[in-house]
Amino acid sequence: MYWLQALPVLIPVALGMGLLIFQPQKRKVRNGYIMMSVLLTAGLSFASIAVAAAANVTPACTLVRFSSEFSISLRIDGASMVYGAIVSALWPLITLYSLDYMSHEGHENRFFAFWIASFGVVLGVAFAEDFLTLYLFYELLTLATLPLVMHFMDEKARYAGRKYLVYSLSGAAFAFIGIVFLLSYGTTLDFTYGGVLNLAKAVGHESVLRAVFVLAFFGFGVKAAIFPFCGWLPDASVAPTPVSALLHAVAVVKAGAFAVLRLIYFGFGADFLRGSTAQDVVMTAAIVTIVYGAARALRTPHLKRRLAFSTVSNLSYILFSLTLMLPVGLTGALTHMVYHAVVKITMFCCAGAIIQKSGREYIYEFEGIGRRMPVVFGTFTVSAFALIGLPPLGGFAGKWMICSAAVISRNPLAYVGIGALILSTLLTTLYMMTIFVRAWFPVGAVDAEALLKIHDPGKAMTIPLIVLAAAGIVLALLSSPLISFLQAVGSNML
Amino acid sequence: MLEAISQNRFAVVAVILFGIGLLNIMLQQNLLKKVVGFSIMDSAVFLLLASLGYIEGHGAPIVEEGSVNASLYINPIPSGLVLTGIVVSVSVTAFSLALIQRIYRHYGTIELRELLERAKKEED
Amino acid sequence: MRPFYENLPFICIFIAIMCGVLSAVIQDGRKVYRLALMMTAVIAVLSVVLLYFLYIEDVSFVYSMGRFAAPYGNAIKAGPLQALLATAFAIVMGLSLLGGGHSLFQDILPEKQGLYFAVTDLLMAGLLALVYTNDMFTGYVFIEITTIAACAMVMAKDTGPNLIATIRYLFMSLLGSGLFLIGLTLLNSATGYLLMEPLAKAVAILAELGQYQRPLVVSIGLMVVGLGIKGAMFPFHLWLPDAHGGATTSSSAILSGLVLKGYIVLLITLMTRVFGLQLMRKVGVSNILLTLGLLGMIFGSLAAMREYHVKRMLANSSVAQIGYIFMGLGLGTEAGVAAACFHILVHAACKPLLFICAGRLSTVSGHHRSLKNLRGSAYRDVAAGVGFTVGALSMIGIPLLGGFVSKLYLSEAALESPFMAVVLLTIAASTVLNALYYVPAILAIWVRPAWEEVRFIMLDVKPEDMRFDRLFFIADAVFIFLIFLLGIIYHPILNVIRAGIRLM
Amino acid sequence: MLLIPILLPIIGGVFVFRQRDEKIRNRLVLWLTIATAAAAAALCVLPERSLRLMTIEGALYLAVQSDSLAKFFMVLIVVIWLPVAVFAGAYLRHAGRGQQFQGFYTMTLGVLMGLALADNFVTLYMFFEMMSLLTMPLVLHGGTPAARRAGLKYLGYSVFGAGMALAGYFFLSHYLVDQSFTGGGALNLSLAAEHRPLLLIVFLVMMIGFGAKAGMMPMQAWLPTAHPVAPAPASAVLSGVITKGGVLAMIRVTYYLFGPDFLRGSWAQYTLIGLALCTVFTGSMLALKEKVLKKRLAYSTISQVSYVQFGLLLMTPGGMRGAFLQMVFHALAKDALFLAAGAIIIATNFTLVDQLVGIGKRMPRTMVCFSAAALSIIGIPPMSGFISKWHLASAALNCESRMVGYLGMAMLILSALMTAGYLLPIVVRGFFPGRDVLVERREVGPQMTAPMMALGAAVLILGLFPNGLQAWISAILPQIF
Repeated sequence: MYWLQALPVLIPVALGMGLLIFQPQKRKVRNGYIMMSVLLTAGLSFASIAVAAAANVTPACTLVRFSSEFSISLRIDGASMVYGAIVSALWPLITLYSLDYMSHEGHENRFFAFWIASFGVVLGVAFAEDFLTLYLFYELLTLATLPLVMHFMDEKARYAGRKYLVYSLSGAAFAFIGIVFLLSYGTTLDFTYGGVLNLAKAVGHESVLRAVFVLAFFGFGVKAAIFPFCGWLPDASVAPTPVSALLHAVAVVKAGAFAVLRLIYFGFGADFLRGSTAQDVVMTAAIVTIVYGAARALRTPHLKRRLAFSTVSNLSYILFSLTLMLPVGLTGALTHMVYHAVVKITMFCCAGAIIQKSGREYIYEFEGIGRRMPVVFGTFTVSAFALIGLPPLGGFAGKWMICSAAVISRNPLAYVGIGALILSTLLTTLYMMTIFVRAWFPVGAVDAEALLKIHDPGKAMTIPLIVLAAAGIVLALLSSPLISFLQAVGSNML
Repeated sequence: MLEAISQNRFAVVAVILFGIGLLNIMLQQNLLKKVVGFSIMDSAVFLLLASLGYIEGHGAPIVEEGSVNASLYINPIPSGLVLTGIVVSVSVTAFSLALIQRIYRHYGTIELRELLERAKKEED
Repeated sequence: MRPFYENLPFICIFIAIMCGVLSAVIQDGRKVYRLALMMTAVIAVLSVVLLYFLYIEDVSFVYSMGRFAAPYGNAIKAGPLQALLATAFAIVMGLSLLGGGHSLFQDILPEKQGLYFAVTDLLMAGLLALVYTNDMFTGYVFIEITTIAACAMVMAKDTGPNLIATIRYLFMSLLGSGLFLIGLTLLNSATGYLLMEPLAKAVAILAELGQYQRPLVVSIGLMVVGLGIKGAMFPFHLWLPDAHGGATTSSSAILSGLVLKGYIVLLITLMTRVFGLQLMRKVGVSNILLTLGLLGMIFGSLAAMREYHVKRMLANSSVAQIGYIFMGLGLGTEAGVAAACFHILVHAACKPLLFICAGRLSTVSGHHRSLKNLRGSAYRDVAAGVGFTVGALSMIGIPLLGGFVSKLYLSEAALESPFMAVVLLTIAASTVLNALYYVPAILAIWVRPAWEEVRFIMLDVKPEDMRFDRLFFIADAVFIFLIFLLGIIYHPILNVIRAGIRLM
Repeated sequence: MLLIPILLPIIGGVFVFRQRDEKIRNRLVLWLTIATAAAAAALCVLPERSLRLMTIEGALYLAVQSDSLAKFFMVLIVVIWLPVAVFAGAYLRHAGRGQQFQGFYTMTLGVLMGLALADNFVTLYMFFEMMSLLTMPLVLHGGTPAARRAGLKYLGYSVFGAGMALAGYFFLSHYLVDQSFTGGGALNLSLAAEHRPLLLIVFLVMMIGFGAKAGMMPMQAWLPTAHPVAPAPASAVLSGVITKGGVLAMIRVTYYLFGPDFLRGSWAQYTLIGLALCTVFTGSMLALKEKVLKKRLAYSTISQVSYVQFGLLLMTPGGMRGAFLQMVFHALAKDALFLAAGAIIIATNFTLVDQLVGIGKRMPRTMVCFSAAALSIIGIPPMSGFISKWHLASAALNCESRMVGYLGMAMLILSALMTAGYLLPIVVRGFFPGRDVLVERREVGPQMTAPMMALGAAVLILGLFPNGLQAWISAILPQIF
């Protein structure tokens, strides 16, 4: 049954290419094809996850074998399950949303072709068994998502796309160095909980290896928008909203975080890094990013850019938790990964609906439109509270896990990190509040007839919104079993 | 001092010639003169080679029928090399001369600097 | 009785020369074209056979020409590596001719076409000889032959700039071969040999006794520099962009795909067979190579970033890629040399592909060559667009493509070197730089511009240019296949290379 | 059963939002408040009970329980809430945007109930944040840019304060035997003893964080900004109840998590006492110099609530008793004052103190209540304020550290004098304008005066017969220590 793992990776790529080749012109046909393929992929990925979960030890499924040491092969372990499940759960919903959304944007065949293909690639990142595979899909992800970012093909889009590409590829180039070192100082390239370093061989080279780790961390961190390499993310928000929602809030950026996770816990090994200067460096970077992102978000009037900056900040929650180099840190990171994914994607979808229905992109234009779009702003408000971390909503659980992990680590720098988290909570509250205070409690005279034109979008958009918001709440209510599962993953007890 | 020079006089001369040739290639703007420089350089090398192979008082390595006494002859390999080298350099020279001729037809000058300017003009 | 396959290398060279002579006689372009293609095919097949036997029996042999036995006379030596390279060269040569054929017959005057193919055949012979030779002087002679042939290929499309590019190319390479000759002479005077084995022995003895140190070092230096000039090593690469950028498509493909490699292969032979890597390291030539290679990797890419003219961009990127190779050699270890050899193959597969695709794209865009006029041209010939993309991605080093593997092994080889940090960082940096100019190029060809611009360009596209070019398509497909082959099934190839270096 | 007082107003609030007709709405709000009050009362008479809502993770869960403190607060809250609700109904006829205000007002009540009933820190934190978020619309109700700025400032201070407390709890939770509140502290003392310095810092951070809500320095700045712009009922509940919410949180932290025995005599305690006294003084000081009536009242709130903190930080039963009394009496009196100020604004649009010359002749009823409350705040017998101040003073005197005792005493007297200084002139000049300014009576309607008078009466009556309250408090105290 383990060949099953290969299907969700390969099939969507093929299906996407198919869409490029057939170029269906009828909307019904196209939408049917798209939904069918996305659902099929999601189903397959869930099936393979279930198979992997059922078996106590899952052998790898090798796609290409170069040599005894190198191969492109897939295996589903705990972390893969979490990430893969997030992606596979969200993708169909956003596809439904974007079917309606993109009908106004044109070039749908090209868009959805790459959209479906990148689904497969992301699953490839999730299911990768060794660093080579990870690297391959990581690069492919960059290339597959580029056309989505540059969808409008105007000057801004091209600039953003180029920036995105250059940042990601450069990052990968530095991560590559790390992989080479793992190759020569490690026992194997396959992910092994606790690290693959061959300590006998590494003796005497610790400092070099740690330096290389920092290099690779920042290399992968580029996709996770770590300061100072977070410049591409806000610019990439010129992309159509579904892209910003799914790729730049979940798939791509989380892929960066996921790669960092692999690098720390399954590559160099947490024990090898804990307490070293390397740890301090990367942790400092994460802390700085947390505050920086939130502060920039507060100062950014453009809605999607503001959300992007908030993503920057929240991603660094995850990175910060990862850099604690503790199993609990891993758990915290995964928890926040899950909740932030759901919450942020909801907010982006709301943003898309607002922009499309009201044509207003800047916060100061939102005076009083909350009353006109109750569904959108209702869901937006709920997710905003979740993001702020209001118990029992999701954000709080993530923050809780991260901070208690930080306390357990007994690392003074981590205490600073807690402070940063609290500070960013304040900033988050402010930059979220300013949005819907304007929307709900308008100040001064708002021109009513302009408002009258604005209204909630159609079902195809509102249903995903409501489902997503509801999913966020449900996940929060089910947090106890979820988190115990994540703890099992974090300590590799699966 | 003089001893040394007179002993390997060939080498000295060769070096001098090589220098002349090299300077020509480097400094001359006229393509023809560059080519001349090349042939000077080559001949310097050949001179050196030939002198290396030459042994005082031995004859040319042409074997008559009968006894072959290697001690009578000079070392044949360098001479062979020189011959081949001469052929090569002649052909190269011929080729470059032809090329220069074409260029002259095309531009009416063989001053490298001008040519480069012209070429740049044509490019854009 | 020696096994038959020992004759194959000689036969190959012989065939090439014969074809050259024949085509000089036949004169008719089309026929000669087919002849050349067949020649490359035959040579490829023979070399594959040779490779098979040599690799299976894991031997290399010396085959002395003429009646003189070693140590006199001149000989060729063939091992797995040589056979492999010969195969690759033949295949690439054939494909480049195939891919560039269309524009070839447009660019070159009909009466010159026969000569052009005669020259290519001779070039083939020269390359094979450079690969197989076991004797310094033969090496020198064929260097000259290759040089002349290469110049002829550049000037074949005789526009003014081309002629000038040719003359500069010619002068630079003459300088190079002159230096090589001096070095050769010095070496010969110091040792008295020309065949490589006895030469190697003599050199080893000298190095051991410490006699004639200075002449030895000087001659090594001269040879390396001489070959470096011809192989477009960093500071001596200025002639390359014009020569390769200006020539007709298949010329550029062959020049940057093969000719440069010919000289570098000879250099590798010298390093491994004659001087020995240890000596190279001892006299510090390796470090010089390393430094120049690294500089080349950076500056080549920087130059390429400034280029708007697509073929010149590709030419400049060859400088960078050659830098990778010299860097690998400069590491002065078996692993480094192996990686360098592999990168020779990779670059020999990617760069011609890029050139023929670029040529095709500019053909379907009315022979415009600046990137901004090529906007959206990929849609006019999708095969070319795909080919260009694949080649470029391989150059950037995306996994599953050849470029990634060579980069991987170069970096791994770099780990033993004392300059590990510098080398790795440079590799990363140059990857970024590659991305910086290849990616915009890819975007440019795939992004549809406004219709007005397109129409403006389409004005001077002749209908027969737009027709589907079967030959090009075949070449394109095969090249892409090769790149994936190098990217995926690289392990046996590396084994061959390692065996070859062992049996050098 | 425990959830009724929480959910009833919150769900009811939604209907209030949708209810357009004003009369029905006011009645709805009133009935909801009364129902909640009834539920709260029922909880008070019933024995303690607790209920676990959901588990977030391991030891981290949401739960509510009705211990004595919770009961006390619920009563306090509803007692204040009812009259203000009545007043608000009338007031909003002038202020406008009734639906919004009433809705949030009702929901806030539910959240406050939850705050009182919270069983562990996380639940407390949850309701605390919700309180901040729900009361913000009350503050920015005016709909002017200034109001919005004030609202965001208020929110920022509260959230940051809560955040500091939360950060503290991240550490604290590792040293607790039992996450839920337990009188006398839930610390695992053996473990805590090792990390005493860390824990003391944590204590300081948490108290300062919650202190923001209670208007303690250094984070008191939101009060004077928020009160003037907010409508009178809003400011009334803000300074009457919401600040007490902060105090409640501080009590929970001090007595139910750390426990007085662990803290008593520590530098953290003295630092906080210093802060509290400092706030008492500065508050009165600023109030003295303030010209805008509502701002002056806000400053007075700052100083008065810090009395409470002083009391509870003494960590003696006497201090707690004083704190409780002060809480109740200040709530009553200050609400009366704010309602009066609101009434004045409605009637005359006077906001500055100097405009109030002869106001007593115009609005006798209002001013009577005002003066009664003012006297109580100053602490003049027989008004109730006197009793609480008396208890505080005596507690201060038999605090084991003499220095703190005398300092506290001095502060109390000083600020009492200053309080007199900033409240009496209003009363005096209100009733006895020097030269005879012609004034026509313009009293506000009974719907507004009645609540005021009720509160004023309560101030007086509780001053005369404090025994019942005293008895209740003394019933609570042993469960705290």
